[in-house]
Amino acid sequence: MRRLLLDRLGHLAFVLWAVASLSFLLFRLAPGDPTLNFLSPTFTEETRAVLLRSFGLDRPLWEQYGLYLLNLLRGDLGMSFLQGRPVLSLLAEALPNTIVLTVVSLGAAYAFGIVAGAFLAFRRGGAVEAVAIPAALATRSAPEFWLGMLLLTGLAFQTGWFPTGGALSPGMPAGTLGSRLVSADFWWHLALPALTLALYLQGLPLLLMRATMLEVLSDEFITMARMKGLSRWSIVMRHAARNALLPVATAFALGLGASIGGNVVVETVFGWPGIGRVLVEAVQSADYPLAQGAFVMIAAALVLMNTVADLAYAMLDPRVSVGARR
Amino acid sequence: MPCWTRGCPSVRGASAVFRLLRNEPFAAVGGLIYAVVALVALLAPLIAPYNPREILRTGRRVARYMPVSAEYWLGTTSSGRDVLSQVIYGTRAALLVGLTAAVAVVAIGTVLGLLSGYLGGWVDKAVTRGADVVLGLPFLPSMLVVAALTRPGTAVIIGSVALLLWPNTARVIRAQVLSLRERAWVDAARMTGCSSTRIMFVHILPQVLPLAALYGSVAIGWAILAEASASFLGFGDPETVSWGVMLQEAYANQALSRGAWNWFTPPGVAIVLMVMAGFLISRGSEKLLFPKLAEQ
Amino acid sequence: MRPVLLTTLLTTLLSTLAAPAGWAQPAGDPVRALTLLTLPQALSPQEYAAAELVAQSWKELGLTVTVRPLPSQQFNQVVWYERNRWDATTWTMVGRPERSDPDELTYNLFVSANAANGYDFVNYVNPEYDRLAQAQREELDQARRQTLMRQAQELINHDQPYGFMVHPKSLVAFNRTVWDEKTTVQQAGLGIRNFWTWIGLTPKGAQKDIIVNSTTVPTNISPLNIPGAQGSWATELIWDRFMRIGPDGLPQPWAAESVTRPTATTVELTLRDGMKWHDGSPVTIEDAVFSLQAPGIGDKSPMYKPFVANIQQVEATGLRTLRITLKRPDAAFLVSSLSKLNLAPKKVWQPILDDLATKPQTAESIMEPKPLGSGPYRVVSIVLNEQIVLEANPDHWSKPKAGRWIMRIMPNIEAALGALRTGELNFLTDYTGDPVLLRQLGKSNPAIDVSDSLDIGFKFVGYNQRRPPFDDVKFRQALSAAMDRETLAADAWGDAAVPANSWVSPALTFWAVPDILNKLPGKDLEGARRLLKEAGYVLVNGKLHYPAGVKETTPVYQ
Amino acid sequence: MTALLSLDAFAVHYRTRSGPLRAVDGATMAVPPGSITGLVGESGCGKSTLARAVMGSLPDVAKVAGGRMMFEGQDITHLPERARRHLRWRRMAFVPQTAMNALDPVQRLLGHFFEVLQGRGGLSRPVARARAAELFGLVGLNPDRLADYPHQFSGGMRQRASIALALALDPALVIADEPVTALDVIVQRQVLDVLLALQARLNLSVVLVTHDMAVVAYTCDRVAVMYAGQIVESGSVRAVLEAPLHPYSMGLTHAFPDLQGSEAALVPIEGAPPSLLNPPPGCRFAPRCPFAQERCRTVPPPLVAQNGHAVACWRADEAVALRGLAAEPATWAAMALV
Repeated sequence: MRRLLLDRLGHLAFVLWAVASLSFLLFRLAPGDPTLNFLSPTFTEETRAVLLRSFGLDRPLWEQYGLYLLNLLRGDLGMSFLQGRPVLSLLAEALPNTIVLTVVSLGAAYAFGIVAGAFLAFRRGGAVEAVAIPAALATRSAPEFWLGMLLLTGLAFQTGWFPTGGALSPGMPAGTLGSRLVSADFWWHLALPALTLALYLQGLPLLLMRATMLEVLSDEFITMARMKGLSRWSIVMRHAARNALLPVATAFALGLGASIGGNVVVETVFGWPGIGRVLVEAVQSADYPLAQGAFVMIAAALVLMNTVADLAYAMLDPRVSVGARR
Repeated sequence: MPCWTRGCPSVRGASAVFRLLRNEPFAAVGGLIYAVVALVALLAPLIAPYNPREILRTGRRVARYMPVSAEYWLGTTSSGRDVLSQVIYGTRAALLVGLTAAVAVVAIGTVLGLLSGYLGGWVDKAVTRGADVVLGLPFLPSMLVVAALTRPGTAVIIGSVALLLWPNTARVIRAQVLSLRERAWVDAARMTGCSSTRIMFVHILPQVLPLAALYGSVAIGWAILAEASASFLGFGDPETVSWGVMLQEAYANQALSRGAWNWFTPPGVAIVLMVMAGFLISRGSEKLLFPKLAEQ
Repeated sequence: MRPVLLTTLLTTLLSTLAAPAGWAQPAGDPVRALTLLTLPQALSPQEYAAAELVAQSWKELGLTVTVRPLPSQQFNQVVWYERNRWDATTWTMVGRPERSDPDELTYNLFVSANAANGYDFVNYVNPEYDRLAQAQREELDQARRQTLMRQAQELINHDQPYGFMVHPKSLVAFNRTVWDEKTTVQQAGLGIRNFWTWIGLTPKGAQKDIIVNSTTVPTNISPLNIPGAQGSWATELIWDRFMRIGPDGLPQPWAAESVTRPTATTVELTLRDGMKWHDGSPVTIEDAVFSLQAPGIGDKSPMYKPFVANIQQVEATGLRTLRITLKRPDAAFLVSSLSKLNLAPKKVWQPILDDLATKPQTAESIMEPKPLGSGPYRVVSIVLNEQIVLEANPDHWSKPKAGRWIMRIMPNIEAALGALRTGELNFLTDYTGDPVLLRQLGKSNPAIDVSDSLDIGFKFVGYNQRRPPFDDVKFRQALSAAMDRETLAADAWGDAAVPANSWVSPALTFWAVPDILNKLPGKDLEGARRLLKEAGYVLVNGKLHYPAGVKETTPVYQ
Repeated sequence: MTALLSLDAFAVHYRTRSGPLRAVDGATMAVPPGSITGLVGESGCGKSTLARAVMGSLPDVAKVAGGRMMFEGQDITHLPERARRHLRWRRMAFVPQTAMNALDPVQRLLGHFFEVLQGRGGLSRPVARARAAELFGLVGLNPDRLADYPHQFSGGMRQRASIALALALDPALVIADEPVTALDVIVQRQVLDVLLALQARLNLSVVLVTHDMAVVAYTCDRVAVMYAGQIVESGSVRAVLEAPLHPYSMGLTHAFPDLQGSEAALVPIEGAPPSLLNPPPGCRFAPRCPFAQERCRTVPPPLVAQNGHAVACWRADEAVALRGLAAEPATWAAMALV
C-alpha cells in the first residue's frame, strides 16, 4: 500500500507540474495583453508601459516561467491584475462555494443514481426501464444552462419559490464556510443550481450502477448467497451493492474532480460565486494571474481527485490493494 | 499477403450490427435519430423556408419575435430570423462538430492506444503519461481558455474536444490491444512474417474499432454539448447557425421572459435528441461488446 | 418619392449598362470584402444586432460586408494594437458624470496627437480640428467655448471619422413600494441612477437597503483606480471628492466648501469643516494636498495621472485652505480633475506609495482590506462575484436616508429582471437586456417604476482611416448616410436609444449642436449612393468598384 | 431404508424463444442417508440444473415442469419459497463448481462464515467465530487465514473453504457440483479425501456431481448416470462401474483415466448429446449408440430396476455381450463415420 501511495504521489507531482507548465504556456503565448482592459480616452502608451512593468510582463519568458513555478511551490499565485488582491485569497473565497455546490449536487446525483440504478437492474427489461433509461439519458443530454434557465423560469421568476441567483440574500454577511453551511438562506440559494447539476449528473451513476449491478447479480457468489438461504435484502446490500459500488465510488471521485471545473456554466446561469465563474470572468477580462490561478487550482483539484479515485479503488477493492502489497 | 484475415472474427461485425438493430430498440432509435438528422442536413436548402441568416422584415421594421404562424412555423428570433430554418440548418453544424470531433477523438485515441498497447516500452510510457496529463486538464475550462486566447469558433471547439477526450479512448483501446496481442492468431500472423505495422493496423485495428466507435458515438454528444456551452459563455462562432448559438441568442435576448418558447425550446430539444442518440447507440452496443450483459 | 425612384432606376440602369460594356463609366478595382468588428452577442446583444443591421445597409451600397464578433480582449487587442489590420469596428463610449463636460472626449478622441498610440485609433487627422480642440480647452469664457465646441462638431459632421449610431438611453427601474419615488434625482445625461439618488433616496417602510445590480464584476475598489462603470458607482460613495457634478451637469462644491479661480492658472479651495474618515479620524489639509499630488507620484497611478498632469504645484495655505497652480489654462479642470479625484487618507496611501517606489506594481493593483474613505457610505464587505455591501456613514454631513447600499453581481440579466420582480433587487441599475421587457414589467407591475433617460455616452462605428477606401471623406459620408439610425434605435436597441451624429449627447443641451442629425451629409441610403457616385465609385454587376484607375491594394481582414 | 432425497420423473424446463428446453426431463433417482452418490454425465446433460433444482435455486427462466422431489420424507417439489429458504443450508448445503466466483471477492472468509452462522444459524458472534475456526480445522485449513480475502487462497484452499462453509450448519445433505474439476489431479485427491473423511465422520449424505468417472470410482458409494436430461442407469458404484448395463455408461467408463492414472487406452464417445429443445423420440442415446436398433430409435426405454441396479435400455439383457464390444475402440470409432 505504501509503495502504491508513493508511486501515485510521484505521479501526481509529475502531472501537476505538466499541467502547471501547460497553463503557463497557454496564457503567456496567447496574443493580447492585460493592459487592454484599461483602455479609456486617457489611456496612453506610457500608461501601457507602466502597467506592463507592474504586471511583470516586461521580463523574458523563461524568467517569468521560473518565477511562476517558484511562486507556485510557495503557494503564491500572484496578484490579480484587476482586483488588487492576492489571487489565492480571491480563490479561497470562491473555492468553498464551488466545492459545496459540487459535493451537494454530486452527492444527490449519486444517491439517486445508485438507488435508481439498482432498482432498474432488478426491473430489467420492463416498462419502467423503457421510460426511465431514456429519461435519465435525456436529462444528461440537455445543455446545463438550458435546463437551468427552464428551472429558473419555472421555479424562481414565475413563482418566486427560489431565489434568482447568488449564494446569499442581499446584504447577508459573507461569513465563513462554516457559517454559510448552517445558514438556511445559503441552502435556499443552493437548491436550484444544485438541482440543475444533479439532474445533469445523475445519468452516469444511474447507468453505471445498473450495468455493474447486472454484472454482479450474474456472478456465482450471488447464486450461492441465495442457496445459503440469505434474504433478498441481505443479498442486495451485502453482496451485490458492495461489489457494484466499487466502480461507482471511483466514478464519484473522478466526477468530483471534473465537476469542480465543469460547473462553469451553471455558476454563470445562477450567479453562483464559485471558482468556475472566477475563471470565466478572469479569462474574459484578461486578468491573467487570476485566470491562471483559477485554472491551475481547478486542474489541481482534478488531478488530485483522479489520484484519489485510483487510491479509493485500491482501498475499496481488496484484490488491488493486496496485490500491491506483495 | 495471405496473413490471417480470414481467421479474424471481424466478419461477425456486419451481422452483429444487423442483429443489434433488430434486437436493440434503444440503439435503433438512436440510429434513426442520426439518420433523420443526416437527411435533414443534406436537404436543408430544400426544406428550410428561409435563409437562416436572413434578417426578415415587415415593411421597414425587422420582423422580431414573430409568433408561430403559417408564415413562420416556429416564429422568428429577436433579430428577425426564422427559427425553423435555423433549427434545420443547425443539423449541419451539429453533424460537422459532432462527427469531426468524434472522428478525431477516435482516430487519435485508437492510433495512440494501438501503438502504446502493441509496441509497449517507451512508446507506451509516453502515451500513458501524456494521457494522464491530458486527463488532468479540466475539459470545459481548457476549452474556454483556448477559445478566449485564440480565435473562438467551431475549429477551436472541435480541436479541444479531440485533444482533450482522446485519453479515454486510448486507455480502453490499449487494454483491449494488450489482451488481443496475446491471442494465437496474432502470434501466427507474426510467424508468417507480417510486420508490426501490418499486424497493428490490418489485424488488430478491425478488432478494436467497434469499441472505438462506441467512444466515438459518445464523443459526438460531448462535442455538441461543448459547442453549446462554449457558445453560451460567449466563445462560440455566432456566424455559424448552430443549436448552441441559437440557445445562446435566445438566452442573451431573454427569449423566456418574452414568452418565446417557440424560440428557446426547439434548439434545446434538438440538442437533447442528438446527444441522446449517441448515448442510446452506445448503450445498445454495450451488449454487443460486453456479451456478459447480453446473456441476462 | 418620385425623384428618388427615378434616381434608383437611373443608377441601376447605369450600372447594368456599365457592367458588360465597361466603357460607359470607367471603373477601378472592386472594393474588397470589408469586415465590421464587433463584440459577441453574449456580451452585448444590442451592439451585435446593430452591427448586423449596419452591415446589411452597407450591402445595399454594393459592398461585401462581414460582421466579425471577437471576445472583448481580442477585440481590444486588434482595434488598439493592430491598427493597420481592421476596416471598421463598433465601439462604445460610456457616460460618466465627469463627461458632462465634453472636453475629455473632444480632445482625446479626435486630436491627431492621439492617432499613433492614443484614443484616436481611427487615425482621424485634421489640423483644423486640432486647433479647435486645443482652443476650447484653454477658453475660460463659456459662450466662446460653446461656439468652439459647436464648430468642432460641425467639422466632425463633415469629416465623419465615425459613423455615430445612437445615444443609448439608460433604463433603470426601482420598486416604488420600497422607495419614495419623489426622492430620486434626475441628473442630466445620467438619469436617476446617480450619486444624488443614492444619498437622497428615502425608504417608505422597513426595507432600508438599496439593492442594486451589476452584470459585470467591478475591479479593484480603490481611490487610485477607475473600476469600470459599475465599480465607479461604489467609489463615488466611499470617497468624497472636492467637487461633484450636480444634477444640472455642472460641478458644485462638495468636500471643498468653496472653489475659486483667481487667475486662469490658479484654483483655490477651502475644505469643509469637521470632515472625518470612516475610522473617526479627521480629514486634514495634508490629506487634501496629498490627494491632489498622489496620482502624480512616480508612475504609480497611470489611470489617474492624466488628471493631475496639468497641476504645477499644490500648497496648503491654511488649516482648511489650499492653492493649486496649473501649468496651462484648463477650462474643464473643475470637472475633469476636481470632480474626479478622490479624497484619500494620506496615512493609508503614503506608506503604500513609498513601499511601491522600488517595486514594479502600481498603486492601482493595491486594495485595502477594508477601503477607508470619508464619503457618505462606508465599506462593510466586498466579495468577488457576489456582492459589495456599503452602509450609510452616520457622521457624514450629507448622511444618506437609506441604511445600506448593496450591489449584487448578477451575470444573468434575465435573473436580474426576475430578482426585481421578486424583490431581491429593489433598484435595477445595470440592465443590458431587452428594454421592451423592462417596460412591460413597469406597466404590468404597479410596484415597479421604470425610467429612462438619455445617456452622455454613445455608440458608433469607427472607420479605420489608415485603410482605403475609409480615407476617403465621401466614402465615409456615404457609409454614415446609409445607416438607418431609426431602425438601429428601434430594432437593435428596442427603442431605448436615440439616433446620434455627434459625441456630444443632446442631453448636454449647452454644448450640443441642435439638429445635428439633419446636417448629416447625404442623409439616407439614396444620398449615400449619390455621394459615392459623385466621388466616382461605380457599381458593376451590383458590386461597388473604386473610381477609375484606383487599385485595391489593401488586404482583406483575416 | 428410506431415501433422504428421492426424485421421481422429475423435470425442469427452461423458457427460451424457440420453446421449452428440457434440461431435466424425467429424472428418477434416490439418495440414501449417509452415502455418497455420484451424479455423472457429460457437460450439458442437465446434472447442474438438477443439482440446483434440489437446492431450489433455479434461474428465473427455469421452472419445475413435472415429477416429484421428496426430501426427508417431505414433498418439496413445489414448496413455497419461505419454507424452502428454511431448508437451505440448514438441511441441505452446496459446494459450488468454481470456488473463485462463488466467494464474494470483497468479503473476508470470516465474513462468509458469520453471514451463515449468525444470519442463518443464529449463533452469537464469538460462538460463530469459534465455529468457523473449528470448521476450518476440519477441512485442514489454518484458522488464522479466516481473515483473508478469497483471492488470497489457492484453488484447493478455496474449495476446502467452500466445503467448510457448506458444513457450517450441520446439513443432512451436501450437494457438491463439480467440486474438483478446476483443480489439478493432486489437489483433486486432497480435496476429495477431505470430503470423504468428513462424510464418514459426520454421516453426511453427499451428491457429487461430476463428469469424471474416476472421481466417482474414487469416492462414491452409489452412482446415477445422466444423459440428455434423464437418468439412464443408477446403482452401486461397484455394479455400475464394473458391470454397466447401459451402453452410455460403458462408454463413459472407457472415456476417462482413473485417478491413479492407469495406462489403459481412452476411448471417446463420438458425437454430441442431442438438442434438448427437440430430443429424439426413442432412446436419447440412440443416435450415438453403436448398438442401437429400430426400437431404440422410436420407443423410449423405461427405467427398470433389478436388485437396486436400474437401467433404461432395450438391450439391457444383452449387456454382457455388449460390454465386450464396447471395450473395443473400433466399435465407437465406427460411429464417427455415420
